[in-house]
Amino acid sequence: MRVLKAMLRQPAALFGLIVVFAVLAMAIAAPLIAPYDPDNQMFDGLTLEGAPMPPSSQFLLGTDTLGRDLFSRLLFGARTSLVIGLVANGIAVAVGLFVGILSGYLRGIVGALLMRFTDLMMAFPALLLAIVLAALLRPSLWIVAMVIALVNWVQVARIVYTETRGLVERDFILAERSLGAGHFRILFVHILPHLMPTAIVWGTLGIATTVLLEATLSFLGIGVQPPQPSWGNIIFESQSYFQAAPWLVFFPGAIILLTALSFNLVGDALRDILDPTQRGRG
Amino acid sequence: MAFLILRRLVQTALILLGVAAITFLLLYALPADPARMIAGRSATAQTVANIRRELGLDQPLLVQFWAYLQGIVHGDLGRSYAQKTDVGALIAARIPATLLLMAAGILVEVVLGLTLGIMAALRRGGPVDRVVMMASFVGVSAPQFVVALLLLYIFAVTLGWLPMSGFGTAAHVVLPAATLGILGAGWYARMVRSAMIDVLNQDYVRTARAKGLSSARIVLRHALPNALLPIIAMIGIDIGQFMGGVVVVEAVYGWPGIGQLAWQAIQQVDIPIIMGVTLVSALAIVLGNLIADIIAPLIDPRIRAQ
Amino acid sequence: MKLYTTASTPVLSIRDLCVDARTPEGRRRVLQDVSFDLNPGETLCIAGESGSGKSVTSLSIMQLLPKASLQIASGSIKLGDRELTNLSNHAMRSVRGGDIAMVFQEPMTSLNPVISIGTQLTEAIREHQGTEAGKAEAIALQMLDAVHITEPIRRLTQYPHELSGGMRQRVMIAMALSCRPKVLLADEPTTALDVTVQAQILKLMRELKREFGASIILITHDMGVVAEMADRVAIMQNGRIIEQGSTLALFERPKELYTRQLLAAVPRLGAHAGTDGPPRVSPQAKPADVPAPSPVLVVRDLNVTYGSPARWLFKGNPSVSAVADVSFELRSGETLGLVGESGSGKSTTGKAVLGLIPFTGAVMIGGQNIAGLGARQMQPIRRTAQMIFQDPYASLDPRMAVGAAIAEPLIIHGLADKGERDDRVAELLRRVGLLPDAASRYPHEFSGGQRQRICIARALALEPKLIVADESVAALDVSVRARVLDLMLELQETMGLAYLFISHDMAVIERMSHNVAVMRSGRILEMGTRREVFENPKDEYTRALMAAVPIPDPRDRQLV
Amino acid sequence: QDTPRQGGDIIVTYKDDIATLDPAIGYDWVNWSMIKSLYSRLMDYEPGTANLVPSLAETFGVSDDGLTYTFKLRKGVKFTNGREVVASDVKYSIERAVNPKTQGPGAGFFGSIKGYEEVTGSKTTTLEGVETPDDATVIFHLSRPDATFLHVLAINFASVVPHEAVEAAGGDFGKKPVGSGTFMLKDWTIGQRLVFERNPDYFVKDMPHIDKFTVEVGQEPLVALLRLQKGEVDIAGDGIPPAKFLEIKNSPDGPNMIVDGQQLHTGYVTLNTRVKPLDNVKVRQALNMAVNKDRITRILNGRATAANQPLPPLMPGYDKSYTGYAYDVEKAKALLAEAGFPDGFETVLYSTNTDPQPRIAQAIQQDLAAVGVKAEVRALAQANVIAAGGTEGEAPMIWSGGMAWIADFPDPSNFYGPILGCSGAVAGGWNWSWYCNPDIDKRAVAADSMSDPAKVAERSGTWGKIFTDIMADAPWIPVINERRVVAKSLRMGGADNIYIDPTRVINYDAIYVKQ
Ligand SMILES: Nc1ncnc2c1ncn2[C@@H]1O[C@H](COP(=O)(O)OP(=O)(O)OP(=O)(O)O)[C@@H](O)[C@H]1O
Ligand SMILES: Nc1ncnc2c1ncn2[C@@H]1O[C@H](COP(=O)(O)OP(=O)(O)OP(=O)(O)O)[C@@H](O)[C@H]1O
Ligand SMILES: [Mg+2]
Ligand SMILES: [Mg+2]
Repeated sequence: MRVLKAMLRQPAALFGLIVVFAVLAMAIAAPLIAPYDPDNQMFDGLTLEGAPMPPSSQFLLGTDTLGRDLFSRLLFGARTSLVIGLVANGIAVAVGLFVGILSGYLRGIVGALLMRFTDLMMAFPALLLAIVLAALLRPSLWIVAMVIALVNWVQVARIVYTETRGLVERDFILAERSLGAGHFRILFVHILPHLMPTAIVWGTLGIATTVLLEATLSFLGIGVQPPQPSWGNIIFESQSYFQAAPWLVFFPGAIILLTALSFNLVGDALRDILDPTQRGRG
Repeated sequence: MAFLILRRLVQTALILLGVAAITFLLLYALPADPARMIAGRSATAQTVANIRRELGLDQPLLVQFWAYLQGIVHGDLGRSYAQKTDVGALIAARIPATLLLMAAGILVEVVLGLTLGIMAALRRGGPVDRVVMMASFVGVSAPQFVVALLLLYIFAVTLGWLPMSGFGTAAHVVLPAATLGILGAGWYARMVRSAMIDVLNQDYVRTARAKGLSSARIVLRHALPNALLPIIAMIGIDIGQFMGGVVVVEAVYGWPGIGQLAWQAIQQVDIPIIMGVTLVSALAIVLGNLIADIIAPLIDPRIRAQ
Repeated sequence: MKLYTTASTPVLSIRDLCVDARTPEGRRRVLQDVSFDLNPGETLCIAGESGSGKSVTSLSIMQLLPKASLQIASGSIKLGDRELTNLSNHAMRSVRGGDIAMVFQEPMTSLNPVISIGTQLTEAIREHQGTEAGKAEAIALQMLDAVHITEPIRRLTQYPHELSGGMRQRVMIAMALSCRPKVLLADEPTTALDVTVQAQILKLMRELKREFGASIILITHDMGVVAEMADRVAIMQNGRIIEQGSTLALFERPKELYTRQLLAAVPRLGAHAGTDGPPRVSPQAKPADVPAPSPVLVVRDLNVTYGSPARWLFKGNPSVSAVADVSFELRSGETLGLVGESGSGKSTTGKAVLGLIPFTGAVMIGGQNIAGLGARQMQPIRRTAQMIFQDPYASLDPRMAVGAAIAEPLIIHGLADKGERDDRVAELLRRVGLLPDAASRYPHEFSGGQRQRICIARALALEPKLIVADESVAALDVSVRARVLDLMLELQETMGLAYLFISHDMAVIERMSHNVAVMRSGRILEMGTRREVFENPKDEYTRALMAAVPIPDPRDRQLV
Repeated sequence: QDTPRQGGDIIVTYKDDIATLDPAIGYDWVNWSMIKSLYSRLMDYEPGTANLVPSLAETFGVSDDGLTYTFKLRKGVKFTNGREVVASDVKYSIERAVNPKTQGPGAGFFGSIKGYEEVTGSKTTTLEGVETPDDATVIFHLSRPDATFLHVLAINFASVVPHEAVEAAGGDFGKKPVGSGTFMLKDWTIGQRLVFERNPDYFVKDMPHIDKFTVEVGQEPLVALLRLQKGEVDIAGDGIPPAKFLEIKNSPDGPNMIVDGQQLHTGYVTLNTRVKPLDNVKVRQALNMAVNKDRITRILNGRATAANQPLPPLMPGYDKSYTGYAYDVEKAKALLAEAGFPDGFETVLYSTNTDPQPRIAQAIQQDLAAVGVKAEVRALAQANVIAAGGTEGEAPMIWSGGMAWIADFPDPSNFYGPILGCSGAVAGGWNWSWYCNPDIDKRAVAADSMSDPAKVAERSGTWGKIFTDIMADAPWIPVINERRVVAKSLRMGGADNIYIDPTRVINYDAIYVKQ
């Protein structure tokens, strides 16, 4: 409650909060809001020559190259993309934090092994994994989410590892040890909060990149399949049309940007409120 | 230390072996038959069988893998199925372009990211900070293909300042590097900003100011190194990723890098090329990380070299 | 006061300075109408209660207040006839370091951890004097010599974490003095120094004053130093200057109650001559059964070597032996005072004894050898043995509120449930002289002395059997210090606590210790009961140490 | 049209790297036309047409039983290494193409030559059926009449190569090609460019017209087009991406830059006859009626025409009178109900993943949904789709776009065997409908045996009937005949059909620069 009140006092955070809720509401209420069936390739959605229609009163945000209403597709696409941007990306950041912090903290064999494992995962061609999975499994949103989580955690782990190595040498960690704090406590109560800014950066920038990555992976066949919309695949399918039909790139791009940015604003504000030592850090 | 490096080299070899094994296994599991891809649609079943036999694809997995490993030990990455030529040569031909783009891309991205990140941190909460933050989100959420084409359109087609495509002169590298830089700088800017804000609050920065040092020196010499650790790690990551090729940017600017080779090979299930590229980029990633690990204690002397 | 200003125009003139702290609960006044002048060639000492605003005053002069939390609300600060409060950042640059130099209170966090000592020293010299690298290095070396650091050439390539607390402090002083500033702001510059070095530093400051006509503002809680150095004294309490005047006048005719208390509380060396143990604080409490049958701490042939990490491939600094063949015993209810030169290995001994750094030799706590124990096996031992670190700021998690930090040990060892915990924290804060509202604030919002008390409270929370207290009252003003020391003694009496008490303040050691060990260069030179060591020092160094203690009487200056 | 002029250097771009220029191996549409120009073969086509003409051969004769072909070689033709082309080179080249060691995909084309099995079975390396009595004569003995044999001798796999160059290249002949064609390879910078220069000694005067063409690879089609508009590039080999098509077409220079021509192509959906419920012919017919092909051509900006039979209109044997299954939703529903699926069913439609294929698949998906058939679209990389198609019982429907059938040579038989015949309905085969009608197979063999040149028309008719009869079983939904679109710079001259040559895509021999 206190947190919420504090949040409402900051205009930026308030803006972020509103957008976040709006996007969530859009995703949930898509069937109610959407003016058209998102998959309907409408006859009047294409010009006679087969070009998509620009935004108009009939099609608020224009149509895509199959004559489908872009606005409706964006609404429904929010469902897919939020799962990717929040769940998959969230898991990636969480796992990355966990592994990175452990390998940066633990000395000896276990730490080294963990880090080498991370190196291995990193060196491993993600695209190939995606293709093999695509061929072996029935493509689905959850598989692509899994693959994204699988691929993205390693980088977070790398960064966190390096930062942790710096943190463990700070004197207050020594002080904690002298108090008898266990590894668990040192890691999660004392080191983790220092990594929050990094987590916020990766967590929020990651929303944008994973949403786009989903499109690439779906293109290779492991993710959502046409005609199911996602913000990423709307952009991806039409990116070469950015001159002929700029709205097909601009609107989904803007909504991805806005969503990531809003989560970032909320994240920054939350951390400022919960941890007033470093106001504005993020 | 020499011992440490030796140990890391051995570990590197093991990681590469692991990568090779997993990749091989995955390719084996891939339900796409390279022989059939080569043979095309008109080939008879017998032609396909012949090709398969000649490629050794009828052998058990382990035999194939063993043969592959033996080749690697002798510096032989095998022959491409589709191009019927030495994979080593194919990759080697593309290494210079890849290295150049990697270096230039990372340079742009780091310089841009550091500058913007520092500016934002120094003017935290102000308009500069907001603009930088916004810009980094735009950079990160922008589709690569569109950004690349847009830059090309503006600077090569409309203004005609730079060549549109190709590889060779210094002018050629500008646009691809700029694209990569713009797309990646957002990450650096955000990370730097975040780390710098923390550092700028530290007492030792206050000390530096009390000494009357110039702002530039305070920021660059006193604050920045303390904020650099995650940045070094990120550069390490980028080295690896760029070495694996950057498909979209290479494609748009006709850059003869590894990315295009890899992408084509994946579509053709050209296993020797996929394996070769994977190993090269894995090597780059591991080396990138190794370098980051070695540099970390140099930047922060408190960290003990492991 | 006007009397002074007529003689010559003051170098520094402060009028009605008010500083506010911004807190979630609103503004809080930290400085209220502070006014004083500093005349050319004058030494002004600011003394006063811990947390009274001494450091904030000096930071205000430097225009270095942390913008986010502290702000000048009103008032003026004039350097000559330049108003500093509205000076541009750029113009301020030439003032800082060149005109006014500052020595900060916390040397660990005030030095950049990733830049070598040499660079940190030379850069200011080069900045303000425009000398080239080689010459600047020569000056730096000269300054390191002047502050009596051992092996100055090696120090140039070392990093702050490789130096002892006192060495860092001396580096800070060297840094400030190197540019021969007009005004030197020294915030507890000799706090972490042993008395012999302290004497030398004070002498250096006087020389600076004499040779260059510099003026000095010296913030200290050590009335001995005040008596030794000050031309004039200002006493602060609760953000105000409650009294100021010439040193002699103030020492002899203190007007304010607080000033009188302050002077009364000053410990004097030799005050406890002729007695064995420290004075009883709570005579009504029943004495713990001393001596205990078995020692709490036994140290045998302790050796610690710091191998400095290799910089690149093969090159690395040779390893340093910081502690060599140290052996001693400590029984419950007893205090072993550890004194000695700065850098002699006191802190290292303290850390090794608690198994915080690798060592060789045997350390038994409560009969158990802790050599090679893992974190889990150490856990029960940690419950009984605690450390108060020399640098309080660095040893507090900057992201943890102070209340939580103090409650930490209770949580770790599962000692109190949530409700109890808050009460315990409040109680501990109260006992070290802090307000309960401190619990919700963060370390950076406190003064140096307040942080030190927070660390003491944290160590006491567990009611351990053994405490290693590393310079743990150094930053406290005498009145608070007396209170804290009394608290520690009381706990010792009632619970049989044993202290390994590291300090350079001979008076404090005398007050606290049963036994005293004198260290130098990693070895124990001399060890015995307090009486033996203080009244009949055998070693030359010990004698020098005793002689160097400043005497809190301005008539009795030794250094002039 | 202006007359061809000699001279000029041009630049051609492609996205993909050139895999190989070895004629025994190269088998994709990009290197196909380059190989054509690097080498010569006994037979070839008149530029821009499907008319066979002797090339390296001066004359040829066919025995009455259609089992012996005799060729007389042209005199004085030289490989670009300076040696004269002799009969044994022809024999060597074809044996090389058949030899399993070469790993060539085209071996099967030579299946009618005597001794073929022995060579592919690695029993010997020489083809018994190829005889070279002297340096100027090659005689082929066939084991069965083969009406397509002259076409076979005109495809790339029959290109004549000098054995010494092959041996000298040590397995890298594909990168160091030597032939006797119109052009020779001057330089190859891997991943960047290939430079072809005219062969000054080519045996036809004034062929080719241009002096040099440089192929720049790794060029994104969109960028290639921008470069073309700026005049940096002369031919954008990958054509015009859909995103740019309307813009270029409607630009003032559009008509002069776009070459839009028919090719031997049919885009179809395979209906897997071994997967329920597509095993029911009524269902397959119903699906044929459900697809709105006109809408699909509109999505393609009019770059295709609706198809109703497997053969494309340009192919001999195309039945103009055949109307196929007209688009009729009601009738389709009725047929489905008749087949026992009044409420439709669920199935899967595979497609490759490059634009515009997934879009076409989605259009088909929507059409099917209108008759109650819920098809899940699975857009995958080409290799995965091919793998799924070749696995029995795996892929119910595949949209062929992106892997579509473009004929190796302009003969209707080329549209049957691997993709509709029983021999293709095997694991790993390309007959993704798994349609196998022994009766039709027999008729196909018979038609292919009509090798008498006099019976050409009759043979085409027979083939045409075969395909329309197949349509009664409806193993495919023929959807569109896509036209090929090439973009060229304004200075390029030549008729449209040499930019979209039915047998070789771009005919580098015939194109020319205007001034
Ligand atoms: N950044 C800050 N935010 C809020 N309050 C602060 C901050 N820094 C200091 N204070 C408060 O201001 C008051 C004065 O602090 P200051 O550091 O000047 O004390 P001091 O006189 O130097 O004490 P000490 O002798 O203990 O160092 C203290 O009550 C302290 O808690
Ligand atoms: N991490 C380290 N690496 C290398 N040398 C170190 C390190 N820490 C301390 N030293 C060195 O060990 C010696 C003893 O240091 P220690 O901190 O124990 O001194 P001290 O007696 O506590 O001095 P002070 O009174 O100044 O705090 C010093 O010479 C110091 O330079
Ligand atoms: Mg202070
Ligand atoms: Mg110490």
